[in-house]
Amino acid sequence: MRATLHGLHGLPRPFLPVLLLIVAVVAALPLVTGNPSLREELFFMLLLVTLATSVNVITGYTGYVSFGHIVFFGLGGYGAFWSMQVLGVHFLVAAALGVIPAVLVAVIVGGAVLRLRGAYFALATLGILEATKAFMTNFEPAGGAVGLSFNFSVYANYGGAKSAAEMAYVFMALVALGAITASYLVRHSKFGLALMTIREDQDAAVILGIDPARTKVAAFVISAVFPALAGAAFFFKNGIIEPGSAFDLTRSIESLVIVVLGGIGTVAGPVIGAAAYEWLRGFLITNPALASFQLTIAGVLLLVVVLFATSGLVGVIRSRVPRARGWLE
Amino acid sequence: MNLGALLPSAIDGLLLGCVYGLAAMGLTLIFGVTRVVNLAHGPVIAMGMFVVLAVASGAGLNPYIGVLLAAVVGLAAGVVIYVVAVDRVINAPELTTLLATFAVNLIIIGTATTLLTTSPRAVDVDLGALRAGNVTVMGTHVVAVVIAVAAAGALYAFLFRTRLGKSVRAVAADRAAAELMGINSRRMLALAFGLGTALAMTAGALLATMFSFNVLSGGTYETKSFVIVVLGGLGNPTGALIGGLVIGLLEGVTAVVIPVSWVPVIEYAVFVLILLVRPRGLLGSRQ
Amino acid sequence: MRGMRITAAVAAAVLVLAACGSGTTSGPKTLKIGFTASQTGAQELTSKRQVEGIKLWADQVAKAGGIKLKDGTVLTPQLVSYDDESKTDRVQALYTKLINDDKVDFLLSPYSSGLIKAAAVVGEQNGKIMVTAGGADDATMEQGFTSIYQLYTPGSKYLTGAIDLMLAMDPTVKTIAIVNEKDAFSTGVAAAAKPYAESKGLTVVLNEGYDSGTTDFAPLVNKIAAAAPDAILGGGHFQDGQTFAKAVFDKQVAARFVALLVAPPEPTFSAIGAAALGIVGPSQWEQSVKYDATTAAAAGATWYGPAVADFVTAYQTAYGAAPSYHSVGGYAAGLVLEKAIEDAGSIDAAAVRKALDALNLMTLFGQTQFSTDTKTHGKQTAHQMVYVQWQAAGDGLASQVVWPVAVRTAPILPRQ
Amino acid sequence: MSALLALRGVTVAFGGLVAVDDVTFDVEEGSITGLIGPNGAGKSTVFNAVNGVYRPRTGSILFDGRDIVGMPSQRIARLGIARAHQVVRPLTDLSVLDNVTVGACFGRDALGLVAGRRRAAGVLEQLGLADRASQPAGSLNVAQKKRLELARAVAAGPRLLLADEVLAGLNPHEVEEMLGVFATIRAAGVTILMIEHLMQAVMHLSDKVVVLDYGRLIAVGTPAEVQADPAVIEAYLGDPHAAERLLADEP
Amino acid sequence: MSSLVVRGLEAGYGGVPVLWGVDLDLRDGLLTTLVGSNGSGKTTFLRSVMGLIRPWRGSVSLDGLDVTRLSAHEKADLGLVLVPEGRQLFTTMTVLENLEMGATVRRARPLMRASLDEVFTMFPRLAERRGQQALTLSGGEQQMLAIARGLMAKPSILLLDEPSLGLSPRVTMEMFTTIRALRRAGLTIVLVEQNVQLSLAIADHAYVLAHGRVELSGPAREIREMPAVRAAYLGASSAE
Repeated sequence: MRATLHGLHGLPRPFLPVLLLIVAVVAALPLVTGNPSLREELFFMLLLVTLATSVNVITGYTGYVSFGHIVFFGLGGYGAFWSMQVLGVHFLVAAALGVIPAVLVAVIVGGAVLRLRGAYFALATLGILEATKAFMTNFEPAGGAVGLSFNFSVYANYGGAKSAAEMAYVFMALVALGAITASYLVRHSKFGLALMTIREDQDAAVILGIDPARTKVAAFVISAVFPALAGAAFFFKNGIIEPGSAFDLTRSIESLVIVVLGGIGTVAGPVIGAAAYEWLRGFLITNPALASFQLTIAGVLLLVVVLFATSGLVGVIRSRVPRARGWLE
Repeated sequence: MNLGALLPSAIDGLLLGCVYGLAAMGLTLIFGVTRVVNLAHGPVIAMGMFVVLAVASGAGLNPYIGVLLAAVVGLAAGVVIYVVAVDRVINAPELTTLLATFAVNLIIIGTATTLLTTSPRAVDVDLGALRAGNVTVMGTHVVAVVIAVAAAGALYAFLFRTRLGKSVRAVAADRAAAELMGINSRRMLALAFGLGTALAMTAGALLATMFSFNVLSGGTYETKSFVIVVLGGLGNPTGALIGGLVIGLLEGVTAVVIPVSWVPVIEYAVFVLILLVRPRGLLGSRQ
Repeated sequence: MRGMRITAAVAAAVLVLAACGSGTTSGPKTLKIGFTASQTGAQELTSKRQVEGIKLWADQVAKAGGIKLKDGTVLTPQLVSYDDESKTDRVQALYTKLINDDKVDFLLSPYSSGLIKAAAVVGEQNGKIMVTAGGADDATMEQGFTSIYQLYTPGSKYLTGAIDLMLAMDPTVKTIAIVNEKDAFSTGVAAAAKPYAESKGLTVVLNEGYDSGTTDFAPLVNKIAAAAPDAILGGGHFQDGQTFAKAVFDKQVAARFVALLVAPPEPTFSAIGAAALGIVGPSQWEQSVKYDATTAAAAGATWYGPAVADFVTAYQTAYGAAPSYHSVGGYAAGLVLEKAIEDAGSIDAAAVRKALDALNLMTLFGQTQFSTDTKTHGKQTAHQMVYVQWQAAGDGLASQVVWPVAVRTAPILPRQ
Repeated sequence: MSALLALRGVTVAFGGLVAVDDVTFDVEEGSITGLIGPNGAGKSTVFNAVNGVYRPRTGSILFDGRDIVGMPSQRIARLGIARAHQVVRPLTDLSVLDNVTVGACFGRDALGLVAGRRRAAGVLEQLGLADRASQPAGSLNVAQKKRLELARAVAAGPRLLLADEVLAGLNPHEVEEMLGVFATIRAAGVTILMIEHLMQAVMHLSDKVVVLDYGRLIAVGTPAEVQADPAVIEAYLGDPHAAERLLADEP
Repeated sequence: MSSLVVRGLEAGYGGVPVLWGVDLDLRDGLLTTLVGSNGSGKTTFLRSVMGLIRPWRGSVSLDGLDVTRLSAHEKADLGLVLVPEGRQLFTTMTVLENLEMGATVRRARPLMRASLDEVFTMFPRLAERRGQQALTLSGGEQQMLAIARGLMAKPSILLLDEPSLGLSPRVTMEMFTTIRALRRAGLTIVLVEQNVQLSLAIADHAYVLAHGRVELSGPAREIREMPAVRAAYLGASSAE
């Protein structure tokens, strides 16, 4: 499959397996060493990888800036949490059920707002996020403002809280790997070609025979599924879900920042971006002199990237290390 | 449901709507001229609040001097933001300018949180109240409306009566053509950013005379401004003012018939709906 | 700045430790206590106060030569803390780090119910004992935890006490409005208040939540005015509470009794001037309340720790400001842990857990006793809320403790 | 020869401005038809009406006997109408090969990615762009971009090719080459409707020439007929008498 | 006295060259026309002379002053004014405001009243519609407004880019008559036009541009008679 996809680009390079292998090996470290705090840190990093990789599909490949993307994370989280608590199903079933509301919103609301372009679309996604958050705050069946929380005994069904946390971690890692794989496959498919054509010139795309409405909705759905699964894992591990943490605008923007930092429209960009972002954050927070100014410094760095390094870290690496070009997509 | 609250709430809503409208005018002016959605809008509003705090509580002066000062500081701050963060990417795709202004947001919020903490602040301004039946109108609100309307009027006078203002409009209409007419378009873009920021800071300053606030308070008004701006048509200052009134009224009146906590749900639903049905806004008919 | 202070504190602790290190043979040991602080984000301010309380406790223990156990071991507390940015996911990652990397012996909590919930899950997963301050959420303590101990009076009692107080003040109150911030904590408090009010024969004429970001209370207050209740109960956090109180005053709502969460005990609440007059608020602790050996004996509890006045002086000296209840909460969390370790005679988790379960303690923070019921294990059962009211004092305003009657500094007055 | 494309009384208007006014003409299957007229005559608007970008106010457009008015552009594309734009619109960030692959994958034949790439490579070979296949399209020069635009349209495997000023901006040598390309495309059985300013080329290539001026059809005929038509000369060079008058006015 | 001297001008878009070294000398007080097929680089030439796009190489000097690197508004200040293709009016502003904006440059400001009277005399229809939004004007009126706006700047050299584009024959004639009147009034004009016949008829001097190079230049009258020009625009000479 890969060989034929690359057949005309010269020698096939095993970019995807290498990338997946690196992520998988890193993700396996805490399981091998049994280090829970590394596990917690990587859980968060894998979450960021998933969110950034997903938003990259709609924003990077298709050119639609989604500010409210975290809405899918929240919907998946709520869907799964509610399923576990009310229906009493197993986490894996619940995670799958959590995807349903996310996909529904992506199809119905996405189908409508994807007609908008540029800043209008970005603002609409923001509106959707805020509307959903306000709605969930008032929606009593899902706990309203209080949200939902597990009784600790729930984790007994998964062999105790510790192994539940491990399971959530493995699940999260698989979701991240899945998101990367999906991103790669989209990038290298006819579908992805349609997305990029839409990004470059939607009017030309139509004349070339592409149905932009359906193509964009499909991309939106793909970019909604993985955050929904990540939300399921995240809130399962958390034990509590409430509107504020499920629909957090800051986290939404955080994933866009990661995409830009890593390199927009590339497969590896969100992964590298997430790693760099986490490293940077950790550095700022543990450095006493910088800790209180961490937000300011983050802002300055973001500004520098936006103004001077538009192609992100992937771009920087590719221009500095020509040999890396074929290996970094 | 008790309709006794209908009239007072409608009046309160309209009064506050004027101030919302003023903040939104700032956002929409910047968009109209520079095509940039300013994500630093909220922090800028908060800066306006703190200018009043500094003048009233810090220097012990009349808080309305703070309102005036906020406008001046806003003009300067907006120009600085434009030159530092926006000018270089003024022709880049949306994501770039959105993130550039968001970076400014982070810088302001980060610095302000560190220096000023997130503790709640209040400026106690007591101008009495007008009362008639069950309607109470606070003096501060009346003054805020007067100032907001005066500021909006001043903006219009500037844009439509002065050469400089017309130059700003010319740049908004066609940047290249304005340049051909000898207008320094970068200077006008910076000026527009300054004016928009001045309006936002003035609105923030007025809000500080009415409500308590903290470093992060701008966020609420920022999202409200987005709603208003879309309602009135992106880039349309009159639309923003009217949109402000509509949102103010909507907030006041819907709260009478439904639980107040549902008001934001309605507000955002209206926002998304308008984007879908009439992306140019209820009043936007320009293109 | 705060980060540096913590570092300084840790450094001081380390120095003290080093100084003691060469002493006795049974060996002074380090007692590692971990928690997170919110140096940024929504909880920044209150978290700072709580951390100051914790720090003061640790400094005092270190100065006093550490916690001395029966077997002669001396434990010197060493604080390990990180910035959680007021975010639940950070809290979880950092508590895992505290437990597994820093190998802390015990945990204290971050500030606020939301963050505590997240931290509690991690503590419980790892079987680490955590004494919480700064969180009054009921639901957290009804999750079947075994190692989490709550110091604050649970939120469900915040307004029920106010209702008792109100009826004691004026039995003719018949109608009330309950309005609260739509967040987890305040909603829970309001939810507990409603059935209690109804059980006392009161009619709830308005019961609504308002959005967390609300600054303009005019629509809500107009609605309250239209419903004309005798009393208003509710609120949320400081800022909304203050703004709400001002709106109620400005709109001349004629309720005889107004009780709000969180905001009234804050000294800066009086910034709204006359609008603060008559407003009642529940507090976990007030400076003017005297808990001492006598009150301890009356309650059948053991008195432990410094006197209120000594604490206040020490705090003033250290931080140049009066302590708030957040500060005392942090301090008391340390104190309770200290006492339990002493009782247990070791830092063995099972022994300390047993000691905590058995505790009936009176400290400068008030009484402490934990539920041992499996469903609500660790929930606070004995700590009493006090109620303050802003009253006229000369030209200005003063906050008076008005309830319980035994400790009050002034009688309750109806609102004008 | 039967008409592959037939316009019948097509009028396109924007608000009050009538850009194409009651235009009727046929494009015979297998032919090359030239569409000429001064700037602003409505030529590109005709193209936009044919491929569904604009909806005519009145009239019908028959493609292979079927009225395509009101059909979305992407469906019209799949029926086999491809277009090469006057203003080249390469997908700048994509490679040349990918640009052409888009044509192959979403055009009439709707090939899979692999087959699409193969077809695209073939077309690039044919149009002399094979050595540029892996370059980003943005890096091409004007002539190459024009060629790319044409390649993308051809890769779709269209029955009708709308070529909008494909020769504009090319040097004589490049024009010469491009004429060869057109011959090849036609030989493959593709019907071509071309807008062109370069008269030698139009006259040389076309079987039939349609002339528009101010949105109206002013002449249809063989190249020779059209070139001799005074109305066409006036439309194109401006009224020579008007020029005379202007000159005569000289004091 | 105004002079514009362009030497070896090279320019293009996104790395793609359009102009390959164009030389041009403008004669004071005369009307110079620049003709050439679509894509020959006429508009790019005007835009790079104005500084709307940065020239890659070559120089532009105005009255002996090197202005190559100046931005468009600075050149406008020096008297070089372009009336752009497609008019580019300030559509949301009134006719009067558009004209006022024309008089932005320092030189023109004090003369605004007089200039207004002049252009209103020249284009009475604009005077009638002074309060209307520019958007609501007809195509011909819009083009008049664009030229009038350019004149408000009191240019020493006026560059006109395709003023007859999209106009009906009658209006086109009016337009050319106007341009000739301007020339007679002593204004130095560069006219870029697709209507070769008419522009050569009113021009003093002509340049024929092809593929970004000057193919021919000379007195307009001579160029007009050259069969090569006819061939370039109408195909074969057999058309005669």
